[in-house]
Amino acid sequence: IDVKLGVLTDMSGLYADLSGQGSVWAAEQAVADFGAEEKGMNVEIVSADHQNRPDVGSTVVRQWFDEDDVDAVVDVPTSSVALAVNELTRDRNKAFLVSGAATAALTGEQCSPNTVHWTYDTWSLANGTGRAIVETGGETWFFVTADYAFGHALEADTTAVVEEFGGEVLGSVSHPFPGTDFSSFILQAQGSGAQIIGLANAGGDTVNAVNTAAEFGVVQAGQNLAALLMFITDVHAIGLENAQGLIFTEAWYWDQNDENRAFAADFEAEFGGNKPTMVQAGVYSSVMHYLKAVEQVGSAEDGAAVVAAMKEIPTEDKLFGEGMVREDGRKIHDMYLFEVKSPEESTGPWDYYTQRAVIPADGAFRPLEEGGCEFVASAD
Amino acid sequence: MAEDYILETRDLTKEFKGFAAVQGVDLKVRRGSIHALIGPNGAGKTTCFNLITKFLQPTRGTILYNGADITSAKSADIARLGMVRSFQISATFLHLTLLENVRVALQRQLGTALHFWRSESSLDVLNDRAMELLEDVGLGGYATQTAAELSYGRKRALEIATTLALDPELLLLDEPTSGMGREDIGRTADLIRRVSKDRTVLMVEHNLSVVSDLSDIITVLSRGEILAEGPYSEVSKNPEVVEAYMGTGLEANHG
Amino acid sequence: MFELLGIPPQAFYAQLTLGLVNGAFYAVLSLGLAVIFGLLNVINFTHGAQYMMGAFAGYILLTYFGVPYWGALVLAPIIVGAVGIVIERTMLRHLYHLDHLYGLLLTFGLVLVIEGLFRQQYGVSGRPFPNPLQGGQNLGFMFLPNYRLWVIVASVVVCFATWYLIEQTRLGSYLRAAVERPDLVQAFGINVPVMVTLTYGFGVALAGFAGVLAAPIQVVSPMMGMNIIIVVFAVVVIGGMGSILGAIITGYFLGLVEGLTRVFYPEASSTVIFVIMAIVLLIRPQGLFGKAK
Amino acid sequence: MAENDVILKVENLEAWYGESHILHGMSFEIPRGEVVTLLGRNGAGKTTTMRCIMGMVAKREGSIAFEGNEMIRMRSDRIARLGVGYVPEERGIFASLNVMENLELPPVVKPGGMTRDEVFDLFPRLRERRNSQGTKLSGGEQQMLAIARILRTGAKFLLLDEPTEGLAPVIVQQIGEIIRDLKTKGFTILLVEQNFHFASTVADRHYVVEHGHVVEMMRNEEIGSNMQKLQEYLGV
Amino acid sequence: MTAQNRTLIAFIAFIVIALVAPFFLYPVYLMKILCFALFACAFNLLLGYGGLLSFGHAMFFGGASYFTGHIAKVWGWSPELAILAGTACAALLGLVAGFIAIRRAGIYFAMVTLALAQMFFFFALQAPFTGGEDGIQSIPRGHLFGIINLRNDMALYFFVLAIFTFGFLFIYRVIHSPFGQVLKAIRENEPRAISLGYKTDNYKLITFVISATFAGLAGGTKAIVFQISSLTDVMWQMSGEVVLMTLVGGMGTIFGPIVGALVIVTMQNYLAAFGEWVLIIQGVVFVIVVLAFRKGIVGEFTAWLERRERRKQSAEKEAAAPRVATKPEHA
Ligand SMILES: Nc1ncnc2c1ncn2[C@@H]1O[C@H](COP(=O)(O)OP(=O)(O)OP(=O)(O)O)[C@@H](O)[C@H]1O
Ligand SMILES: Nc1ncnc2c1ncn2[C@@H]1O[C@H](COP(=O)(O)OP(=O)(O)OP(=O)(O)O)[C@@H](O)[C@H]1O
Ligand SMILES: [Mg+2]
Ligand SMILES: [Mg+2]
Repeated sequence: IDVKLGVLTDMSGLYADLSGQGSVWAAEQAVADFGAEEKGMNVEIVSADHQNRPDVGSTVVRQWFDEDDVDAVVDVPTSSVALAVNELTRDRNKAFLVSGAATAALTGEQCSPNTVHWTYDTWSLANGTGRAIVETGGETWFFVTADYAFGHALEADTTAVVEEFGGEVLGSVSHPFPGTDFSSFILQAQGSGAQIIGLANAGGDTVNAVNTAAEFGVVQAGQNLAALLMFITDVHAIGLENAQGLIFTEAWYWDQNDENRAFAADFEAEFGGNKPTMVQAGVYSSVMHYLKAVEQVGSAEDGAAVVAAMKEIPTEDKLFGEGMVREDGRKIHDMYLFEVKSPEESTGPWDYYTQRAVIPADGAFRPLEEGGCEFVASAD
Repeated sequence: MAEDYILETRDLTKEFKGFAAVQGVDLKVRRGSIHALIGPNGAGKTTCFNLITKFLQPTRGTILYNGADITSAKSADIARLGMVRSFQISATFLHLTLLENVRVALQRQLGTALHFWRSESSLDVLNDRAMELLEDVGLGGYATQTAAELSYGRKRALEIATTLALDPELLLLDEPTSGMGREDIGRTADLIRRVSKDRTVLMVEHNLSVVSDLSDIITVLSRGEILAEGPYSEVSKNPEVVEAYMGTGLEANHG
Repeated sequence: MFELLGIPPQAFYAQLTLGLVNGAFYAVLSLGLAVIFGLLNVINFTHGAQYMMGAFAGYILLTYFGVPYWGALVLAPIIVGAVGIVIERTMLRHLYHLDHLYGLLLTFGLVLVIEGLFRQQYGVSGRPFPNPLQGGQNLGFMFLPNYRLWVIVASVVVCFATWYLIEQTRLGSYLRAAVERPDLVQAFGINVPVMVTLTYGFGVALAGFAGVLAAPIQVVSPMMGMNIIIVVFAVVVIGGMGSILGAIITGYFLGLVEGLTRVFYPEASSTVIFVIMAIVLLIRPQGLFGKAK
Repeated sequence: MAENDVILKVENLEAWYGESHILHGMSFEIPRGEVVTLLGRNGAGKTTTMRCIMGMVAKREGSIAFEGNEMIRMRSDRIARLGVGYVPEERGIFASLNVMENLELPPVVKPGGMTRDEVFDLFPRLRERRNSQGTKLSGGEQQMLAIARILRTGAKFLLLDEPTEGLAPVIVQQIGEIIRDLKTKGFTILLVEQNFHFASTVADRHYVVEHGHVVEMMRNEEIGSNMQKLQEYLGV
Repeated sequence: MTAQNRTLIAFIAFIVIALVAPFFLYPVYLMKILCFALFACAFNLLLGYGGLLSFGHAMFFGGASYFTGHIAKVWGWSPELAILAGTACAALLGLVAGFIAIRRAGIYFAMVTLALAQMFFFFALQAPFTGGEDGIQSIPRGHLFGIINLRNDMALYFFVLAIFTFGFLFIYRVIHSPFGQVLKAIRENEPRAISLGYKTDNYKLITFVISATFAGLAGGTKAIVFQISSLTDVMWQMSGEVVLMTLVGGMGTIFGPIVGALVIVTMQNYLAAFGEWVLIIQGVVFVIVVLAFRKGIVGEFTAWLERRERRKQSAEKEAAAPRVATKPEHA
C-alpha cells in the first residue's frame, strides 16, 4: 500500500516552535514506530511551510492533491489555514488529521467526513480552565481579550462555562492584535477587582500580558491569571519567574509518564534541548491511528473511508493512551489542568507544570449535539 | 480712452514675518508691450512674479487680469487663463527629451491631457510645432536628447521654449538671459522681441543692454516699492535709480 | 467630569502615565528615524529591526555573557550601532546618489533578512528578560513599577541630550547642509562620508537603546520591531520631521493620546494614531512640526 | 616663470560625466596672486574644470598640482583644507539653514579669513536678512552669500563660477571692487565669466576654453589687439 | 528594431505562451502568477510612471478580495459580477486613500500609504464580514455568465487570462497616452508642471485610483481562483511583495511586473520546502536587486539589447564609412 502524508505546518512564524519541524519529526517517528515497512506499506512524508497564510496553505495542498498524490494532510496549526485545508480535503476526498489548529468549528459548523480533529480545541480549553477555576473558588472574572474573532470566541466560550458553573463575569477589555503594550489593559483588569483575569488571546500576546501582570504585581495583590490558550513553549518564553501560578488546560505534557518522557528524550536529542508540545505529540498519535485505519481499509485512496475506519477503531498509542474518534471527527481523550511551578519548585529545564486536575474524556469536549455538525444531525 | 491694461495690481503687498518684501505696488502692464521690471537684488521682483502667478498669496492688495480679479485664483488656473511664467532657477523635465518637454506644454491646448484611454500617437500632431519652438531657441539639433544632458545655458533656452509653447497672452520671464553666453543672449533677445508681436511680456532682467533694447516701459523696484517708472531713456537718468541700481562702472555693461 | 465619562480620575491619571511610557519609546524611535532621515534622507525601514536587535543584544549579553542589564544598556546600543555602520558602509552608501526610494527599498529588504535570521535562530515565541528594577512607587493614583519610571527618565534624558547635540552645536548645520548638497559640503572641507556613517550609526544606536530599554517590559521577540515601527512611521508623518524637537514632542504626545484611547475606547487604540495621521494630513499636510514646502 | 610662482598647474586634464567625455586634455596654469578667467561658450567645460579642481567630478585623469601637491586623486574635503575656496555656479545656498548658518558653515581652513562683521560690512543686505532661510533670499542675495561665506574661511585661492550672474549692475560693480581688493591682499582667483567686460576689468589673463580644452591664452593687456579673435571664440 | 516593435513581439510571445502553458503546467499556479502579475502591473503604473511608491497596495488587493468573496459567497452573485463589484470597491477605497496620501510626496507618501493600509488591516481584522483571522473561506467559483462552470481549472484559467489581458492592455494604454505623458512630466518636476497649467493633484489622484482599481481587479480574481480571502491579502507583507515583484522585474517597464510576479511566485512555490528561509531569501533578493540590478530583469535585458544595437550600429557606420574615418592612432 502506498501512502503519502503531507505535513503542513508553520516553519517560520508564530507557531514554528510548537509545531514546525517538530511535527514533521513526530510524523516520521509515528511511521517508524508503526513499522510500516515490515507491514509492506510504503509511507512517504512531505512537508511544507504554510507561513500562516491560508492562501499559501491552500495552494500547497491543492498542488499536493492535484499533482503529488498526497493522501492526507497532517497538523496545520493556524485555524484559518486549517479551515481552508478542511474544505479542499472534503472536495478532493482525502483525509485531514488536525493537531495544531484550535478552532472548534472543524467539528462544528465546518465539520467534514474527511477530517479528524485530534489534540485540543478552543471549546475544550475554555471549558477545562473555566470550569476548574470556578469550581476551586475563582468566581469573579475579567477578560483581557484579543480584539478579533478568535479572541472573542474564546471569551464567549469561557463566559458560558463560568456562568454555567455559577461564576460571574465583571467585564472585559479588548486589546489590539497583535498588542505591544498591555500595561493599560492589565491596569483596567486590576481595577475591576475580579478574582481571575482571563487572557483570551494567544501566543505573543499572552506572553506579553503575563509579563506585564507580573510587573504590576497582579498576583501579589491577590488576583490570579488564567490563560485560555497556552503552550509549554509560551511558558518557556515567559520564564518561571513571571509565569508561576498561571493556570491553563493542555492535552499532553512531556513529564506525565515514562512513555512521554522517552518520547521527549528522543525529541530533545533532535531539537537542541527543547521539549515536544502537545501539538507535536498529537501529530504522532494521529498519524499512528491513521496508518492503522489505512491498513484496515487496504488503501489510502478514499479519504472518507479511511476516516470512517478511524472512527470505528478505538484509538490506542503510547502518548495519548486509549480513546476514540467521535462521529463528528472529534478525538476524545482526557484533558489536564496545569499550574505553572515557581522557580523554586522547578527541578530542571522544562520542568514547568504541576498537574492540578484531570478533565475526564467524557466532559472534556463539546457535546456532540451542541456542535451543529451537519452530518451528525442528519444521521439522527 | 482709458489705456488697455492686461495686468494691473493695486496696493500689492507681501509681508514675511513682519518684513515687507513687496509693498503697495501698483503695477500696470499695457497690452502688447514689453514691460521690464528691474531693481536691486532683493527688491521684490521675483516675489511680485510669485504673487501674480499665485505661487504666493498676497498679504494685501488685488490683482486684475484682463479686468477680472484673480487675487484668489490658483496657480494652475492662472496658467490656463493665458499667463505663464518661467523660473529664475531652471525648471525642466530632466528625463524627458527636449521634444517631449515642449510637447507637454503644447499638449494642454489639445484638451486631452486627462484622456488616459487615448493613444500617445494622438500627440504627434504637435511635433512640428514643438520642433519649430526648439529651432526658435536654437535647440533644434538636440530634440531627441534628454534635458539632463544640457548645459545650464541651454536649459534656460529650453525653458523659454516650453513657456512659449503655451502660447500665453502674457508672458512672465524671470531673468531670461541669466547664465547665457553672448550668442544665446542675442538670440534670446531676438526671440523675445519676435514673440512679443502678438502678446505681452513682463520680464525681470539684470542685463541692461537687453532691457534697454527690448522694453517699452520699465518699472524700477527698490525695497519692495516702486522707485520709478518710464521708458529706459528716462529711467536711466533718474539719479535715485542710478544710485540704487545701475551704478556707474562699465563692468555692468553686458552688451 | 471624569465620573461623567465613567472613568474615575485615578484611572485617568494612571492611564496617562502609562501612555507616557509608551510615548517614551515612540519618542526615542522617531528621534532616531528623524536623525537618519534628516541626514541621509533615508527612511530607515530597518529601524524596527534594529530596535529588536537592541533587545536581543541585551538578551544575548545577559544569557551568554552574564552581562547585567545596566551593562547591556550601554553595550547593546554600541553593538547595534556598529552593525548599522557596517550596513551603511557596505550598502546604503551606494544609494545616496539615487532616488530616496531605493534607500527605503533596501532597508525594507534588510528587515526581511534580519527578522528572518532572528526567527530562524530564536523562534518566535519570544524570550524572557528579567526585570532589573523590581518593585514600584505608589503614586497615590496608581502603582507605578520602578522600571517604567526609569524608562521615562532615561528616554527624556537621551532625547534632550541628542537634541542639544544636534540643534545647539555646529554639527546640526553640517548634517542638514549635507542632506542637500553633500558634494558641496565636502568641498568646504568636511569629511561627509565619515560624518554620514557616524550619524547613521548613532541613529541606529538610538533604536538599539530603545530596544534594550523595552526588553524587560515587552517580550524579546523577532517580531517586536515590525509591530511598533509602522506606528512610529505614523508618528513621524504626524510630527512632520520638521525638527528634532518636533519628533520628540510628537512621540510623547501620541503616547498620551493612545493611552487615553485605551480607557475611553479600547477598540480604537490600535488605529487612533492612524486616524490622527489622516486628519493631520487633511488639515496640515506637512505635519505638526514640518515646514511647508 | 619660476615653478614656485605657479599656485595651480593643470595638465592634460580629462573628465567624464558617466559615459560622456567632457574635458579633453585641459592644460593651464595660474600664477600666484593673479586673477585668471576661463572664457568660453555655454557647455565648453568651464564649470567642469572647476569641479575637477575641487575633486567633485568622479571620473577625472591628468594632473592638478596645487602649490606642488598633486590633487588629482584627492578627496574634496582635503582639497578644501589646502586652502581652496569654491563658489559654485548654482550658488549652493542651503535651504535648511538660515543666512547666518549658511555663512558659518564652511569651516575655517587657514588663518586670516574675514570676520563675520567684515563680511557683513561688505554685504549689508545680508546683515539685514541674516535670520532668513537661505533659499528665501532673492537670487542676487544668494549670490552674495555664496561669495561671502568663502571669504570667512581664510582660503587664499578662490574659484568663482560666474559670480556676477543675476546681480544688479551696482552689485556687479561692487564685486569687481572686491575682487580687485582681494587681489591686493594676495588672493589668487580663478574666475569663470560670461560677462566679458566685467572679466576684462579684473583679470590678469584669460584662457579661452572650447570643447573641453584651452585653445588660447591672452594677457589682459593683449585683449585690445585680439578683440577680433576673441569675438569669434565667444560667438558675438 | 524599435522599442514599439519589441513590445509588440514580446506581447505576442506572451500570449502564445499563456495559451499553451496550462496544458503543460499546473493551471492554479499559472493563475496565481497572472493575478499577481496584474497586481504588479497596477502597482507599476503608480511607481514606475507616476513616481509614487505606495507601501499600502495590499489594501486594495485585499479589500477587493474581501468584497468579492463576500458578495460571491453571501449574496451569491455570479463570479464576473462579484469581481466587478469588488473592483469598484477597491476604486472607491483608492479614491479615499489617494485623496489623503497624495498630500505628501516621496518617502512620506510611502509611509502614509503604509499607515493607511495598516488601518485597513485592523478594520479587516475586526469587521464582522471578513471573518477575522479565518478570512472568508470556500468562496464559490460559480458559473461564468451563469453558463460556464468555473470549477473546471481550465475554464477558469482562460477567464483569468482574459481578465489579465484586459487589465494589462488598459494599463499599457494609460502609460502611453497623453495623460501618461503629463504624468511623467509631473514625476520629473511638479512645480513646473503646475506652472504650465496642470492640476497635478488631479493627475496623481487619477493614477492612484486607476492603480487601486486594477490592484482590486487582481485581488477579486484571486479570491475566486483560490476561493479564499484572508488577512494575508491586506498585510504589509503583501504590499512589500508587490514592490519586490515590480522591482525584480523592472519598474517602469511594461513587462517587468509580469516577469517579477513569475519569479517571485515560482520562488515562493519551490522554496516552500525551505520553510523559514523563504523570507530571508526574499529579503536577500530585495537587497541584491536594489544594490546591483536596479533596472530589474526586464530593464537590464532591454538595456543590454540597446547597448548591443548601438554597438552594431556604430560598427555598421564604421564599415560603411570610407577609410578616412579610421585615422592612424599616432599622427
Ligand atoms: N518666502 C520668503 N520668506 C521670507 N523672505 C522672502 C521670501 N521670499 C523672498 N523673501 C525676501 O524678499 C525679498 C525680495 O526677494 P525677491 O526674490 O523678490 O527679490 P528679487 O527682486 O527677485 O531679487 P533678485 O534680482 O536678486 O532675484 C528678499 O529680501 C528675500 O530675501
Ligand atoms: N551632470 C552632467 N551629466 C552629463 N553631462 C553634463 C553634466 N554636467 C554638464 N554636462 C555636460 O558637460 C559639458 C560641459 O558642461 P559645463 O557645465 O562644464 O559647461 P560650462 O562651460 O560651464 O557652460 P555654462 O557656461 O553653460 O555654464 C556640457 O556639454 C554639458 O552638457
Ligand atoms: Mg529674483
Ligand atoms: Mg558653467
